Amino acid sequence: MIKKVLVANRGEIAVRIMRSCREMGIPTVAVFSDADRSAMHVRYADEALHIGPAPSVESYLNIDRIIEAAKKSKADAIHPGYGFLSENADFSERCKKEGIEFIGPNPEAIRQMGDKITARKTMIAAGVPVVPGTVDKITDFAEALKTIREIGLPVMIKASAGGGGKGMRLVKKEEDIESSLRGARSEAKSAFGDDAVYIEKYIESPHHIEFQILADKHGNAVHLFERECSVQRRHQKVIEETPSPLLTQAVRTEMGAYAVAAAKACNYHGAGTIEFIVDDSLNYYFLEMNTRLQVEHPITERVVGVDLVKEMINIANGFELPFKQEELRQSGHAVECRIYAEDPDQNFMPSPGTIRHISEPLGLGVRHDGYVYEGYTIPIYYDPMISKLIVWATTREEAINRMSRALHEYKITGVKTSIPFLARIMEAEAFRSGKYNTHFIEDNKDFLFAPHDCDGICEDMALIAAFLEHSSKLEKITATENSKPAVSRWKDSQRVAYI
Amino acid sequence: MIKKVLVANRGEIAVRIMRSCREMGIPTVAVFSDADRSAMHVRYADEALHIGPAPSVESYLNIDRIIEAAKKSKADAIHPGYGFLSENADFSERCKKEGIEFIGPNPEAIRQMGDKITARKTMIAAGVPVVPGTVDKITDFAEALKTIREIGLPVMIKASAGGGGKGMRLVKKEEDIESSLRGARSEAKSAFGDDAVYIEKYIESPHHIEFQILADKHGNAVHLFERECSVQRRHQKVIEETPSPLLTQAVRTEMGAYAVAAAKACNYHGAGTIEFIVDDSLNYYFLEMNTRLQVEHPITERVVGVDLVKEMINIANGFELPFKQEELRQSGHAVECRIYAEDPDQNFMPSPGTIRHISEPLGLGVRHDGYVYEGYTIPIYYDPMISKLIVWATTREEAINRMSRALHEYKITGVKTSIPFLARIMEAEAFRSGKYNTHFIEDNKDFLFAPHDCDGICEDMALIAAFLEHSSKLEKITATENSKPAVSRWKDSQRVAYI
Amino acid sequence: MALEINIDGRSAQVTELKRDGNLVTIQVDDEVYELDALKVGEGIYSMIYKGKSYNIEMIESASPRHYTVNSFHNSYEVEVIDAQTRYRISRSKGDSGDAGNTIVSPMPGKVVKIPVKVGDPVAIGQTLIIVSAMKMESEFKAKITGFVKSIHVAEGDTIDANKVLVVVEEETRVD
Amino acid sequence: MALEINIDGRSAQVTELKRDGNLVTIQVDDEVYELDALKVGEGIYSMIYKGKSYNIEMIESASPRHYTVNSFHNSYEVEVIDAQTRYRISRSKGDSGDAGNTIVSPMPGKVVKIPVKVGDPVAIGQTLIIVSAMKMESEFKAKITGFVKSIHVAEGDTIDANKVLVVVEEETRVD
Repeated sequence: MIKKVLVANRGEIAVRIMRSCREMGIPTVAVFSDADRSAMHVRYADEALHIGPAPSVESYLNIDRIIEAAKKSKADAIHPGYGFLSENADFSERCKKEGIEFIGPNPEAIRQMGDKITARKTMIAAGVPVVPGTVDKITDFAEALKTIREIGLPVMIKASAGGGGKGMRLVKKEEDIESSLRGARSEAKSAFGDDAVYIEKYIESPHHIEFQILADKHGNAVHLFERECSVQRRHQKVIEETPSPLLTQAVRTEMGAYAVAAAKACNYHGAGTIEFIVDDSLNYYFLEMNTRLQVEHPITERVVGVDLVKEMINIANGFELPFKQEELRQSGHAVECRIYAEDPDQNFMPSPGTIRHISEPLGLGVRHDGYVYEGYTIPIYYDPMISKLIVWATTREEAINRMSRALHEYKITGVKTSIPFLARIMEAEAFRSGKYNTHFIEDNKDFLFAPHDCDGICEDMALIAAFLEHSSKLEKITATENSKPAVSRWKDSQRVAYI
Repeated sequence: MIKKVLVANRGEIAVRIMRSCREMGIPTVAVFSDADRSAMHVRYADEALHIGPAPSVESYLNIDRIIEAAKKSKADAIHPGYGFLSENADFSERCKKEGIEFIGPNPEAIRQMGDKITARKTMIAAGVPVVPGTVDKITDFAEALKTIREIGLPVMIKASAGGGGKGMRLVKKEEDIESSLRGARSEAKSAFGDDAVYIEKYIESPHHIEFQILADKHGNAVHLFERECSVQRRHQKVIEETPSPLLTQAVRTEMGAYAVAAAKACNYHGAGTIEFIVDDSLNYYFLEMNTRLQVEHPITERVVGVDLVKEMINIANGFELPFKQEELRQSGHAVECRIYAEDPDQNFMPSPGTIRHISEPLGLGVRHDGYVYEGYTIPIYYDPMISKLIVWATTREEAINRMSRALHEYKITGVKTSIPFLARIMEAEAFRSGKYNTHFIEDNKDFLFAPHDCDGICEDMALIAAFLEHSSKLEKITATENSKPAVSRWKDSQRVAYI
Repeated sequence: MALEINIDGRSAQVTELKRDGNLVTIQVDDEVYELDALKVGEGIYSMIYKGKSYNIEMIESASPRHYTVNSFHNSYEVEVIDAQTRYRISRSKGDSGDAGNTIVSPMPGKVVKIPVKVGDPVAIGQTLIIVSAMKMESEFKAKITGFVKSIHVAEGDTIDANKVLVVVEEETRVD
Repeated sequence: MALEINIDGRSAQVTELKRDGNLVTIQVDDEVYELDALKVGEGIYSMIYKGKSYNIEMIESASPRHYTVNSFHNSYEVEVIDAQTRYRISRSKGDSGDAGNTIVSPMPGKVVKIPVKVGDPVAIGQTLIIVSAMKMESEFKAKITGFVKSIHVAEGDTIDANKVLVVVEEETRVD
């Protein structure tokens, strides 16, 4: 039985894991870098050990230092969270060798699913649909033609040796196949000296939908339904929801069964996520497996009523899963917004800094997973995510309205955040109707980045607040100046005159 | 259809009501006294109107000022929250007369249930069990004997004219009936000149269990199951939970049916609560009806999955209830702790003051309904409740562990709070086992008020923190002194020498 | 620096032996603590001692020498005993003086009972006045040992908030 | 008091006409506002104007004359134009000067592109340098109008956090 857990992570996920440990009565050990002495996970844990300088490679990614900390604190298990060492097979292996329980899958499963080609082959062998395409390069024209016809249009032809868009062709129409193939090959030849190409199905309006799975060490595996993660910027998820507004019950059941098959195919245990790419016609293809806890796991917890971290710990302890597939249900609707310290108006540039004031969103149906506090300085070395705001309601519409409400009352000063941008998404017709794919932010940028209309009154209120803040600052300075010795006054006047 | 809601309240309940209004897209109007300009409900509302001086009678209890504010802001409905005017039949009547929708029951229902004797008679007529006893005074010895035997032991004999314990006898044994009755009557005679007595069933280990009901304007009524409210101090609830660890499913169903009957008996509409007193043998008796939203309503919301404020607004709008009794289920377990600004070690003396720092409890299964923020000064004029902490989990044990965890991470400086006391209750065996009644705090005071044992280290850490805080304060003062003109230094030294 | 500090009746000598940023060595009576003590917010300290993480919350009382300190689930009343300190702090706060010896009504109410009279010696924790407010009776106790200097209300009086009720004069101490 | 304030390109004259605690009368260009404006926390203002409640959050920028102001769901870049102010504030902050004209790397990264050279005139909002960090490229833009005074890194350089990258010299203004 696990008696003490070292959490090899920081930020909100470290605190979130410690919360479940505390509820289970398991003491926790925090590790921290030079930049994190004042971080919440250090304050939250029962024990805390310094492991190195601020850069991750010298601290949170340093396997030796973390193993050392586990031994020093007599922690008999390590939870890696997400990011950092969570999908590092060597770390999982090292833990095993040191007799420390790694709360996650075994190293073989991490390796098998970590390598894209191996993962793809494993899934094909397990009968899980993958994005149709050639795995090996094609040099023969006739073979290429045959492959394209097998896959079906649209396809993307890519130079095997290529990169940078050279030798790449998107083919949408039957009549363009031959000319595109010729063009791609000759372009590839002249650019890379190699006319070999490979061909992949082109998914036009891709949805990113993933399935949560849990598997124990006794061969039992279940899925906990899907998460719709199509609201993305720069391939980074911004908003997730469950159930997906796209899936039908029939497709959900099919995909869930494949997700379980995928987990079983790699002899998986722990919590994991099978990511699918789904087109508008509900064709779905395995994309990759994340062999760890996902950032967006709370929406699944809320709708299914399961604490995933507790289940991970129970699995690591060798317990059998406490439920069967048929006992799990989705109840209501959950939405998560990721709150970043960033400036949406400046291309989402990270905005680290010191938190001066927070008003947390509270009340019915709101879960907030954060780690910052007033006076805390967000370090520049790590992820700019401040917190995750999760809401639940009986219907999707109510959940969106509740998220709008929660975002409205969530106020942070000191750093810029994505809160106003997220609030805007909640008002976007494409999001509200559930008709969106991964192009959502790009397709709706005119609406999302337009200022709110409030008849100029908001602007004038902003001016008045700035006036009051600035004039009170001036008064303070004047007061300080007046208390200074008179001798420097004359010099001041001189300088004012010449500025 | 209600277009704008004035919330005739303050504090957490005003904000909680505004949250649901915001989710429904209904603008809200706050009213505030002199003491509440900086209060959260003023900041949260779309509109805010000043209604008078700090004392409640001149502001939140002033019907004229509130009606005037509703007219000025063109609010077409008023939600009274709890406390203040929420159970004031005149206010409900006045709203009706002014053409403003009162989001609560009609004045007749408030009056009928507000008067204890009328309420008791209504319940008896409706077949709802009430605490057995005589309503009219008994002067005849034989009649008294007969009544006692009808009610059954134990009973309490009370002097009809009495008070202060004079002429009062608790009778537990058959053989004591006659002597007790004689003793009570003669004591009453000598003390008040009147030997009339009345007799009530004595409930030895009372549990306070209440049922939430919702009734629409079309005669439909349902109950949303019970809340166990037996953890009380000075007859004020401290912790509530649902489901009650005491009730069986059969008794729950019976009591629920009586609660619905009680609501129908007074032609009720809106949200209301039927309070029962329950003994260890699961005998239950109607105690009173609260014709308003209850402080502890969130635990019902969480376990049943209903937003009670939204339902109240829908009922006020004339909608039919959206669910039937058989569609409602209790899912999992919820616990609420009331967080007060008070000092449990000094007999729960209120501790108003300025909030300097808050760490809100966050994460899975936690709902927090509060209204204070950093820099906010809790006024001395109103209730000392800061917030309500509500947790949900799949089982009662997990819910208690989660509450412990949430209380552990809830930190407020600036005012004293009941947080450490509540944390202690979560560790008490009687609470954890679910075997408690309204005597719980008194019965467990040795455990609840004992200091935690941590081998003296907590005390030394407290000393070190006090040392650091105080010495840094001294350094600041010294720095300020050193910057002062030298002329006053000599005088300082003189005064120091003579202290 | 060294301070004498009272905690729930125990008097302890606290001495700083070494400080390097948030790494401090502090002696409490006979015990020497080498620890990492960081102020992370208003009245919030994070301490790491022998690898264990402690969170301490301080609530400054009316008097600048008195604190309520929450350490783990325990709450301590702490008083710094230091004439120099007392003098300096009270001077820097102007004429308001040390409020620890003044009982002020935190809210409007009614005086139920005053079990002391002017001139009475009182000990820390002794009840000075009982006030009924918000449907409850509150006992106000002496925060210092000394003598009742003045009583400003009578039993049965209805009082406003922030009214001075009883003033205790501290025993004079010469260092 | 009166201040000239720029907000997202618009230049407004803001004048305080009357103040009684949190009840203020302020003129913004031709519009006169009688409102109840209360500072409720660090950078948080609660305004009540014609019965409506507005919440404003201010984020002070690196420069003491620049603020980011969130009003409703809009976010405004606000700059106070006032030579006297600028002088006083920069003096009261010692030698650190007005940081608005200095581009500092907020995190470690790699310089992708520098589309300006020393001496170039630049306008507010013009891109000065592009840095790649945390798997993303960030464009740093001029916060003031002026000239590129100095460039401290080259394209392709790996940079530490808090490194000065580009300095812009403000156009001199004589009042």
